[in-house]
Amino acid sequence: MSIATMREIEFRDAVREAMSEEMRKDMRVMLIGEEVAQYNGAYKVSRGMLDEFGPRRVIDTPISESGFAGMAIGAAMMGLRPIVEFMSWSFSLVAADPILNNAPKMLYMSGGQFGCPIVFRGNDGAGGQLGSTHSWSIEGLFSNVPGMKMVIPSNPYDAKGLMKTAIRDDDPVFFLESERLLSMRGEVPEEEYLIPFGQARIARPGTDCTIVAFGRMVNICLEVALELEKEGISSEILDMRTIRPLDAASIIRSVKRTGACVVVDQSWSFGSPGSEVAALVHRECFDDLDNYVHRVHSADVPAPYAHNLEQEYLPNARRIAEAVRSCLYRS
Amino acid sequence: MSIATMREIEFRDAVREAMSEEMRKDMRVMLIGEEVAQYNGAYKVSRGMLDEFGPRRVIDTPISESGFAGMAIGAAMMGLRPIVEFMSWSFSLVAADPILNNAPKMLYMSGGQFGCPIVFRGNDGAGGQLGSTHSWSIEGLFSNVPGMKMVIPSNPYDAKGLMKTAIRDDDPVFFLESERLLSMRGEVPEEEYLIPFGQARIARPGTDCTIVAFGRMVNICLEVALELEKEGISSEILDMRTIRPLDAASIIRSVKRTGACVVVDQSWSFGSPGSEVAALVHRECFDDLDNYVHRVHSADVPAPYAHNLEQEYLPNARRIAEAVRSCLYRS
Amino acid sequence: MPQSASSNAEGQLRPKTNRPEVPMATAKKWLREMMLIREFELRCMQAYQDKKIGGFCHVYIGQEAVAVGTIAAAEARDPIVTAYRDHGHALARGMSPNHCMAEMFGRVGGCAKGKGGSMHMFDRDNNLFGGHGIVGAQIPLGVGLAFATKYEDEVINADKNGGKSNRVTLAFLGDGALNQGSVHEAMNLAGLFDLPVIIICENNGYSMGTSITRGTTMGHEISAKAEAYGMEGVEIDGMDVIETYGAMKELVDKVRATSRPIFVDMRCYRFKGHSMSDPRKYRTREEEERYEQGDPIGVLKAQLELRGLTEDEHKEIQREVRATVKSAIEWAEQSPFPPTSDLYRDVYRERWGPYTGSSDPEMLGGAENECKFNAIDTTIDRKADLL
Amino acid sequence: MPQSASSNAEGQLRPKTNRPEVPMATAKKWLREMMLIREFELRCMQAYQDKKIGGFCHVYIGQEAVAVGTIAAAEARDPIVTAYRDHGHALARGMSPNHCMAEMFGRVGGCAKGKGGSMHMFDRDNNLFGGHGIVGAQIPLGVGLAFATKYEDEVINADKNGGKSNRVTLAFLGDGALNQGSVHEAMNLAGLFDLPVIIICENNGYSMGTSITRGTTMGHEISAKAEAYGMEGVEIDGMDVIETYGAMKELVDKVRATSRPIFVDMRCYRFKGHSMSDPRKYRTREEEERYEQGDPIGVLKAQLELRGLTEDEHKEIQREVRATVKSAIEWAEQSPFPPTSDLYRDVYRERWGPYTGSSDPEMLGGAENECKFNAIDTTIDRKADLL
Ligand SMILES: Cc1ncc(C[n+]2csc(CCOP(=O)(O)OP(=O)(O)O)c2C)c(N)n1
Ligand SMILES: Cc1ncc(C[n+]2csc(CCOP(=O)(O)OP(=O)(O)O)c2C)c(N)n1
Ligand SMILES: [Mg+2]
Ligand SMILES: [Mg+2]
Repeated sequence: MSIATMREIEFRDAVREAMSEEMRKDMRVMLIGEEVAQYNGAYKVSRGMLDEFGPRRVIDTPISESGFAGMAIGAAMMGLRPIVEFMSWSFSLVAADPILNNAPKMLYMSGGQFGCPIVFRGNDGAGGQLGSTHSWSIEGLFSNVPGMKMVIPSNPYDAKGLMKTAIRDDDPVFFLESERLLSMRGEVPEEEYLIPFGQARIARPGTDCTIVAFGRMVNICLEVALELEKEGISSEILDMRTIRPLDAASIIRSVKRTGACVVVDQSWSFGSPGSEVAALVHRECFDDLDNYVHRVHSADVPAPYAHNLEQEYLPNARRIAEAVRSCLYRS
Repeated sequence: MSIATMREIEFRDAVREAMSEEMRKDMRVMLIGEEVAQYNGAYKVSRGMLDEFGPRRVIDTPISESGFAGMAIGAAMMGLRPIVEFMSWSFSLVAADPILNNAPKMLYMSGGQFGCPIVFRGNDGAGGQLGSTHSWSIEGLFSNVPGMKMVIPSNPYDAKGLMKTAIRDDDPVFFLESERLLSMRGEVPEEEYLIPFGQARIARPGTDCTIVAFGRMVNICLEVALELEKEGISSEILDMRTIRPLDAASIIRSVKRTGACVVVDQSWSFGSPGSEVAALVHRECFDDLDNYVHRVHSADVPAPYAHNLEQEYLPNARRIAEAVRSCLYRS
Repeated sequence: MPQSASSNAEGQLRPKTNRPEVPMATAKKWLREMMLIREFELRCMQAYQDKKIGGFCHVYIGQEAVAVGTIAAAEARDPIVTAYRDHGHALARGMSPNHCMAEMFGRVGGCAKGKGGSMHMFDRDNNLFGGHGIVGAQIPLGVGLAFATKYEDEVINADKNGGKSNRVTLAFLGDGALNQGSVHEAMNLAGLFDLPVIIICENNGYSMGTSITRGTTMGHEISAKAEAYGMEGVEIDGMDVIETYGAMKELVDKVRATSRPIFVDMRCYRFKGHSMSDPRKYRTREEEERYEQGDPIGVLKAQLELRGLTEDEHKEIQREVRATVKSAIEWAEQSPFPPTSDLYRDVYRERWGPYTGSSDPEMLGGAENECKFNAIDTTIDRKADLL
Repeated sequence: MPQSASSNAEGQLRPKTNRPEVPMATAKKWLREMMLIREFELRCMQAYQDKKIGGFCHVYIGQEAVAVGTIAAAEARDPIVTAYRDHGHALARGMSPNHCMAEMFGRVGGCAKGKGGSMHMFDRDNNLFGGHGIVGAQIPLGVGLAFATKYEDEVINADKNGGKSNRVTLAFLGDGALNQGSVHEAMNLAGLFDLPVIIICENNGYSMGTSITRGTTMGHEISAKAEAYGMEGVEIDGMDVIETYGAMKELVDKVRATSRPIFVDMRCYRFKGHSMSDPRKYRTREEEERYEQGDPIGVLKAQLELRGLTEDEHKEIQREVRATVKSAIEWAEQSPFPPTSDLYRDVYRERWGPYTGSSDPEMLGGAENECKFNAIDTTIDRKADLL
């Protein structure tokens, strides 16, 4: 990538560019969801797309997540490549059956006859004081299910490259756009690029402790690493990019070097991507670890509304730093 | 419990006795679900209850899981104590929103004003060649969510005692009746008893390896332990009984003694109760373990229909035995 | 205004009920309530801009007659449940503006201790079973409230002679919520089980930026959907509180007597955006002005002026509600933030706390409701009175 | 029989369409298909008792005229999707009995390699998009198939003059499935988007042990539910294949021309239990006998006898279908069990295999469809022909 053609755009713009580029290239791709067309998207991710692609390819739906997700799955079986926007992943629970019971199993149940090339995308996670029902970190719940892929970008560059890969992927992809990240600005080249699934990115190299993080948490970890550096702690941050497939090899390689591992996962702890990473690291780095894998999650309670409680609820800089120090016996 | 009043009954009878006893005692308790009344239950768990309690307390519903689960939650807010039967937990995905977004959060969102004393129960897991959509081990998915409790009995005695506790509990309880277990016979006393949540049972004492298991898997582990004994391996089997709350103390106590741990969990591996237990044990027994925690799960694929594939899909005796041997460096 | 109210969905309102005679004092009380809600919402908008309120905030301006008229037609013991646009219902139901505002400010003095927020107004004492955030989800809950009141009458208190409470539940939803399947499942259940519930569709013509005709088939006659469940469907002008009250009173009485569910297509209009970030580009300024001419507060004021309400009296009400809301804001601001320990409270009723991955399932001290194991629990009332 | 077919829900069938003139050869073909399905299902029941078939098994006996008549009215390129009671649709759509039976036997020769089972009959070549196990879930899918065919015509092939395929989707469901919310959401979507789909409710009067009047409001006139979405609702006698075909042919032609969805209340009866374990205590033997007198196979046979079908011809058909099914069973039994490695296949289309907790995301060798990264993928057809 030549620096010359870099420019700064927002996360939401990056997602939109990916969708638009792929829609220009492939007539089978279309976007469907609540308020994606005339309203330009509740979070303005699809701004302008109706104008460019018209109402047959950028389609407003009623508030019927189960109905339109199922409809898009049927269309994908037929050969279309729909992008389905959930205004928020929190609203996808009413569509849990089609997205978990149909999409990821269609290929298998049909003995390989019907695939399901579809992208489900939307806002994910807490942080905007949206209260208990609107603050799901859906990766905690849905990553258990095989047959789908799960993407959780941490910055505009990755969002674009991963979204393009998601659209071209022949399997169902759950694309999680972290709450509070849509307005993040970052460099994105003009040239086309794709980012493969299952390959973590070293967001920051380091030697003392490996921090495994997903989505927005990566950015908070980067801030914490700066602070910790002042204390003489050198953290290596892995931005996992995809939860399924999980790039176990990169995690293991790093932990074998550092001998310490902290996982930062915004979902609830019990049976989460974070517990999976911890179990994996213990298994693969059993003789390399100087301490058990430390985990930072959202508190195991429904998301509170009050600002101060929500800040404490989420993995925050304080809790992450404490975990790293504790993991290195520095607390 | 005096042996004199023991008798052998089936798992389904045990569940029914618990429900009936509590319904006799407390008029607020009622049973609702598809085919629970006139048909006597798809799996005959509620046989005879319509006759005893009449159609106002044993209530047939249409095939509207989201509707009747939500209705029962509303009734629970009002003070009733409904028992909701899902014919299978596999059908609860269409009701994911009310059971995950309403029931476990009501107390919290309302600042403690409205609780939700409700039991959701039904058939769970694979084993009956029911194919991809009908074979959910729902604990893999739902145990991530705080605010509810999750029960998974392995035998008739526990099923009765735990169900009675579930009905008296003031929080939402997810009660999982393992597929292939309903016809299991076992001793159950005539006298009343309750089994507390969060207290594992040592299903078999042993010294070499701790096997942590849930529900039906406990019984398979017991068979495996007999085999392993012939090889000179003494396994201690913990029947967890409840997944939430998880009795971490019992697991840790046992592993600290044996120095080895295998988790057998019929759900998919990624972000499951099994990964949580593994992460927990590594954390709490970091210096006690001679090997990493070995895990046995269903294969990370949709459930297949073919008998031979399904047998291989599920945690089976062969895979469990291999895991124990490997954990003890005996393979 | 009834004409404009009906035109949003291009359908005609059915012939009106006879307007009830409402005593002047009552009507004035309603005028005050509507003005209180209006003032409250205006101040919320301001507080939201000032970042004192977080999250999503959906104001009720324009729909005041609906909450006030419907709730006046019910009794205090009749349960109510609604969606996220819920401040109006809370205030009309009698929640103190202090607690309501403090909830939005995320303070411990809020009705839900600051844990719920704008979308989740709960008030046990006033039989308000919440504001709910997931579109449509409150309708199965509302049907369940009705189920419980009926169960109480017919099972728990079956042998109490004449002891029936015959409560009627009001369950509110928006027109957009009609497109959620769970609402249909719930209507079928209400119809099958003869549940005493009135499902009130606050048909303001839009779900966010989607006009009802773009999102809902038969949008001009949504009662057809209820009729498909064998329910009576009634259209009511929700821009005229006397009209709303009169029509609703008849329906509440009817449901109390028959225990058959009814669906109301309540024609109204939301004057502001869907939430605080909505630029309302999906509708014309002309359309908004047409409805604003039928402002339910203006309509009632004009009606009462004919009956002798003076401008001074009106000003006095205005002054009083302003003071009330102003002091609610002050009260809310003085209410402390919830203590951090509150994060871990109200997750469970009894002794288990949240999962911490620690070696013990966490035990909470002082749980209200320690579960009794291993003994027959004699504390259970055979005939507990429900809420 | 039309009378008995209608009586299950106590409603009357609307006036009949004109019975079409069906050539004798065609009618005989249908008779054979219906007899084939009947024989197939009887043998399934036996094989199930013999534990050669596992899981749940829902036979189609009594409803043969529905699958045969409706599918005959459509073209081979018209997509079809149905529920778990799907053997009849698969056979009527042209799936070989060998593959259908082998699927139930859990053998690799099954239509889904033994991975799907009785409830999940898929046949790509015959445009059968599955049997689906979750009640109602196939209706949004079916609406999506219709969406895709329309999209193909109007977007992908928009500039192909006269290149419209105008395919019509048939989406089947049971009467009990009408109570699933997703079905209602899908009907609303079909209505809003003018999708070319016929939603065929095989109204056999029962969902498991629940008669339609116990589970469904307006059970005597379920078309009212479709009409609430602005859809035309039509009742058809599903016990008389000529009748079914005639009425359906009109509807298919209409939908092909108008692209407006239609709902069919297809009156029929299932002669056996819901699944193999159902003792049918919820209905009387008398009721069953009344319907058995209108057995769709007997009805057609009688009609054809009037047109000259001889007993010998009938016997010959019977002999042939018996032989066909017998050999299907033999074929299925000889088909091998799927190899264990198949467990891990068909999870993903491309290079990632299932998660094994190993140090590498597992790579499958020889994946058909290796994804191309870091380069503009020029293999994508701008105008791919859909299935
Ligand atoms: C299941 C679900 N989907 C989407 C949303 C986002 N959302 C919140 S309100 C709303 C519009 C609702 O419109 P309507 O029911 O007419 O109520 P109104 O806002 O007009 O009062 C939407 C789409 C949600 N909260 N829940
Ligand atoms: C969501 C869901 N709930 C429950 C079931 C269990 N179940 C399978 S078939 C059936 C009855 C369906 O009746 P109907 O739709 O009339 O179809 P029929 O069996 O008569 O063909 C039930 C309850 C299921 N498969 N899916
Ligand atoms: Mg609205
Ligand atoms: Mg049926």
